Amino acid sequence: MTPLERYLVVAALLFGVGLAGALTRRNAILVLAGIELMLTAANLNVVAFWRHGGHGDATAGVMFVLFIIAVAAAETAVGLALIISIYRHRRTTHLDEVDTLKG
Amino acid sequence: MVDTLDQLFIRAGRGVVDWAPEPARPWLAAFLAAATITAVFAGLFALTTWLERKGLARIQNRPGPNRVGPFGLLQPVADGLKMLTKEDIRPRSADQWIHFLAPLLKVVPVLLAYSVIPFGRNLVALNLDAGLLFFFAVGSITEIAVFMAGWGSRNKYSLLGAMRAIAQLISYEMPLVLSALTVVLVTGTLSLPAIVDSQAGWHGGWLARWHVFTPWGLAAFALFMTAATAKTNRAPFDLPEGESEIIAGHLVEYSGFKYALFFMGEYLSLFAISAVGITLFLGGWRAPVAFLDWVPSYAWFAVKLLACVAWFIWLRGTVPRLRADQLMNFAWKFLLPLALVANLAAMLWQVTANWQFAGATLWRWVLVGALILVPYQRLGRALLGGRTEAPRRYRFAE
Amino acid sequence: MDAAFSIFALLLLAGAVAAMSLRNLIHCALSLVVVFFSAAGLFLLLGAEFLSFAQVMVYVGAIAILIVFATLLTGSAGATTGALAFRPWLLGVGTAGWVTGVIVAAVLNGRPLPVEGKTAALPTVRQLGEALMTRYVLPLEVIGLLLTAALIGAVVLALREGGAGRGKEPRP
Amino acid sequence: MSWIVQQLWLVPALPFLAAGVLALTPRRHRRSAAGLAIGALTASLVLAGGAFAATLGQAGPDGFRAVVNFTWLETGAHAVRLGWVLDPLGAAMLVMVSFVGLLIFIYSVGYMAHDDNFTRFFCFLSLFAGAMLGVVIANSLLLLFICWELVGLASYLLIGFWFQKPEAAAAAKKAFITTRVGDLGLFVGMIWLYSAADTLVFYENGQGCLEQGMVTRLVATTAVAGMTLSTAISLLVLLGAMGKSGQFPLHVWLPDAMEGPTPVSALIHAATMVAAGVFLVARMFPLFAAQPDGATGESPALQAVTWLGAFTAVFAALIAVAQTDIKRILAYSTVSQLGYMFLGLGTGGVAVGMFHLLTHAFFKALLFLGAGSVIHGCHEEQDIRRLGGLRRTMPVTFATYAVGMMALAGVPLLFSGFWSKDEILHAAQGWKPSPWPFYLGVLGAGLTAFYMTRQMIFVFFGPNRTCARTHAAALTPHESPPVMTVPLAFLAICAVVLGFFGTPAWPWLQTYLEARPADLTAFDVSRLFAVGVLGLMVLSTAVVAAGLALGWWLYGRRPITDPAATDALELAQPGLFRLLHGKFHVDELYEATVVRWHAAWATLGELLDRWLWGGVVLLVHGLALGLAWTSRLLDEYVVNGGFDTACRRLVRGGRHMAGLATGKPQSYLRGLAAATAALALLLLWGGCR
Repeated sequence: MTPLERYLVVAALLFGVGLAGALTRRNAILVLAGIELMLTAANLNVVAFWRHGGHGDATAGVMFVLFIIAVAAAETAVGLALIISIYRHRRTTHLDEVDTLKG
Repeated sequence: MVDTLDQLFIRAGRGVVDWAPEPARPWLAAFLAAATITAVFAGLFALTTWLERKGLARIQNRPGPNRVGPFGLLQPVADGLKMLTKEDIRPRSADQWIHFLAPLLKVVPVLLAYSVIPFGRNLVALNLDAGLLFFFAVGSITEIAVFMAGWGSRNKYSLLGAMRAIAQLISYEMPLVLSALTVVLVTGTLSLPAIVDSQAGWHGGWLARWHVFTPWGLAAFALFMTAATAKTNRAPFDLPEGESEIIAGHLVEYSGFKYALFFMGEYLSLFAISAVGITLFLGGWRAPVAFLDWVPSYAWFAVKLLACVAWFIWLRGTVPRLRADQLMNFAWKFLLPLALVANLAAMLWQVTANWQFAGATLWRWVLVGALILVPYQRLGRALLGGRTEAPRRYRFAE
Repeated sequence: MDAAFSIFALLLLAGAVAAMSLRNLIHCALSLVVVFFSAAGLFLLLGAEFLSFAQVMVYVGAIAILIVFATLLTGSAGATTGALAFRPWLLGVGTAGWVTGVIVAAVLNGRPLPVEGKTAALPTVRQLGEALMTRYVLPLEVIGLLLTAALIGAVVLALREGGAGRGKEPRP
Repeated sequence: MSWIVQQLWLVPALPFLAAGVLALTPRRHRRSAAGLAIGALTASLVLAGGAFAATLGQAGPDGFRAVVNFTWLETGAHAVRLGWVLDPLGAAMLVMVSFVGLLIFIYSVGYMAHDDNFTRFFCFLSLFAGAMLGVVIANSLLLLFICWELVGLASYLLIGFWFQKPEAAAAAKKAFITTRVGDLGLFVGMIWLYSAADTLVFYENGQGCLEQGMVTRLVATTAVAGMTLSTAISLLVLLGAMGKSGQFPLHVWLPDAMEGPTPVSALIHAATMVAAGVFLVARMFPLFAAQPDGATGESPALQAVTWLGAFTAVFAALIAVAQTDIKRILAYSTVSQLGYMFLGLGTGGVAVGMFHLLTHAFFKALLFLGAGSVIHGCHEEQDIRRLGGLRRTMPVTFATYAVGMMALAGVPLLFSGFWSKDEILHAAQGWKPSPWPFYLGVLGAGLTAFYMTRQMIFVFFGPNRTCARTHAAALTPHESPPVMTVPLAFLAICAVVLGFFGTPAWPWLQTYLEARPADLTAFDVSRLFAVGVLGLMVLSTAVVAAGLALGWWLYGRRPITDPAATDALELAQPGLFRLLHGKFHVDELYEATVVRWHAAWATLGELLDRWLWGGVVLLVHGLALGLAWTSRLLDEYVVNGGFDTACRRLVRGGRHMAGLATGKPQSYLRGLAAATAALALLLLWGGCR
């Protein structure tokens, strides 16, 4: 396996774990954590490709990940604020109980 | 001669490393560096505990520890022994893992932080390109440690203390980083040795070109030091451990060696943050005046470090503790805006750098000074919220 | 070099699995910290030094704390939350497995990239700064705006609306 | 243009006005109604007299003629003009109609005394008088036609006055319909004339349709079947005249019209209305007499008139011989005399025809009114076999009736009938195309004398047979009151006096009507003894004497006493008598042909209507209904059904799809992940390998 593929496989596994967590855990916060994991996996992929995937624009990979990190931070902040306000209204953070948008 | 003395440790280190076989050489070098740093600063920790107790005592007009060893010098050893032999209580309902890991996470990051600080001319463990960023990144781990401590001990008061401590740490991280940013703005680099080099040269041939001797530098240094004291939960900002508040805050359930570790972590972070302060503003290991340049770089660094420690101890002895909301308001409504102003001042200083006409530096000083002082006065007034201080009535202790 | 990679990879996956499967939420949050650290480590291995410090600072310093605070605020700290009922759990894990399988398959027998090999020079912080200030100045401004908006949004959302939530005992 | 001509329109207008007012007055104002009607007619009579006097004075080149025209209807380029004319022909008729009408109005005051619809009767009478006067003065064929129709209407109303009696109603309908047939001919003629001459006004300083310029133009063009246009139009007009004057084919309504009250019969079916046809032919005479300039001999139209008149005269006279109803005998006698008038017009021209018309009007009115007083006296008894012996009981009626009878029969010298009939026979004798009209005329004269004597004997001589009626107690006939006998006397006097105006010795009337050369106007007895004239007078006297003798011989010698006794003539000629008594079965003929044919057409129409149109309607109805049904069914099951089921299925599908939206974010995420993975799979190992 080339070094690139090693990183990609690790990132894929991390992504899978993150997705599994997001899909199975009942608590909203953990779903958010799962999403964070997936984002980190993506970052890992980007950097791996930046590092091993041919010389491309020297700073592109880093820039990309920087912005992903910034967006992830903003997303988490807003997500958690939402979860807290949902908790305040519904007194619960269990996702399967917050399903008023049911069809 | 001066140079050999200056580079003494480096040459010794390199000698030891050369002795080792090739593949292990980087490992040995790393180990060597780590070992010396830990040893030196652990020693300094012990010294500081003594120094602090003596200092406070003298401030409070009492002798301080003088029983153990001459002038109480062995007091730290005594304390250490006490800590080691004390029973290490762990609350039953505590969360073992988190409770146990908390002190570790408190100390390790700080030690990591030391790797980037240049103690002397090319006497730096790790010359990282983004050294300053590394320092702050590692610094932010302490919040996790505080939380783990507070939460791990499954104690309502420890949790409250932890929450307050984390709030304080986060609030003061912003001004700390922003004031450090002013220096980065001017020097244009994040690596600490480069920042020290940027402070080379002498004003008028004799005075060092330290950043602190520039208006924005002075302001930024003051901000940095205030934020630093808050970051390390010391002196006026030692709300979490303040005895009058929730006794030891998140350290309530800790005793014995874990408590000692916490204590050591605290002092180490004190040294680390003042070291960075020195590198950023006080010219790191550079001599203040030209003619004293012959003194070895690490010596100058040590002197400055001790000066800072003394300052903190002095501060602890004199300034009253802040209330929680005052703490917060001070951070968000005073320090943060001022830090931004300091950035602005630094930019203005840079922009006006090429003024050639006579008295340019004076005008620049006046201009930048005004730019800093006016917001300082306004924000201060706003912070007071219109309450004027009552005339101070001294009542001497009877 | 492989040792460091394997350590970090192991730490990463273990942390992730722990984060997603532990019963106690705080433990999950803390295992998240481990994941972020090991990711930072991997970034270091990949030579993106500035990134790893940024990762540590942002994720460990901010996001982990946020998550922990959120768990505390929503009263689910002490609670032990189980996974979903069996069927959805199986479905979830199944889908995740399916997705991972596809990606790994793609990676393993995908065509090798035309140019293999490390990028020559690692960008210094100065180069990153210049790139940020020249080529990526627009994204930088937008990110600034985004973060401000997120900040204000989060604050408004999380503000206590006139004590509506008070009174009732929060369920675990 | 004297004042009288300007105000001539008042003559018909006054009776019309009276009719209008009478129509509105309630029934109980009987006296004032009669007064109003009679007053209006006397006013008209005075005006007519004035007009007559005006025409006497100024004899124009072709006699006096004064015209007043006005535009009645303006339609774009065309303008319909109406107007009235005063000329000797019109003036004479005006005086005759209003004088006779007045006498009959006075007579009917007495006759209708018991009737409770008194005012209504006088209203109709005034209406009739107005219409008749309108016909006389009309200067436009259109105005004439309008008044002609009003006259027809009035006759219908008057015949059917006692509408309670079914026969009267039927008779009125019969009269109206038969005259309408004639009027149709007149109408078509009028339209044809209008389309050809582009104007219907008779005299309009040169452009009138009867003036020389227009007539020559009409003669020039040949219409259908070789006839000239003028002849064709004249024949059509003649058809109208035949209808109104009861000539041969269209005479059937006149005898049945006797159902109406006797003054009506007198006024309408003796004097005026029936004369209207003759007047029409006289008025349109220039058209009738028009000849293409090359042709010689009589114009075809006049030949037709002559032959028609001659035949009708004999035909009606024969029927009259075998009638038993007193008024029917007089009716057929009128038909016969009208035949004579047409004969006179055809052979001798306007003057001869008009002279007989005028004289006939008086003595026929006299006879009818006499019959009326007989019926009145004998309490509505009309069958002559139940009358008889009234000579003594009704002396005045007997005397006046005798004068009338002798005038009609043509007793020489003293009575007008002789002179006017003599003029006709003289003209017929000189008629070039054929001598037969003369022979028929002579035969008719003899027959007339015979049936009048028969009637006189039956009614006035012999035993009185009225008391033989079973149910009534011996109703003694009584003389009529003076209000009825005075007009009779007046009429008797006129019947005698009028003859003297037209004798060959002093032909004043002819010169007045036709503006003959001046020398003829002087009184000269010697003309009486001219060879042709004297011979003719002797011949006609002989014929009349023969008729009288035959009548007396058959009926006078043994007057019958039993009403049921068979008629003497019947004894002699049973077959001929039955034929004549049956009126030549013309009614039955019509019944058999026209009526049945009409009935057949009606039933055909009815069948057509019921089956064909009914069928079509039914078909359409069925179609519509079927369409409605199918659309309802379609709507009910296909559209609704299909639509509803589709909607239901859609809703169910919707609900299923809604199942997808479980509200749980994780299920969404699951779906998303699975889908992207599948897509990736497809992209990587699918197409773009």
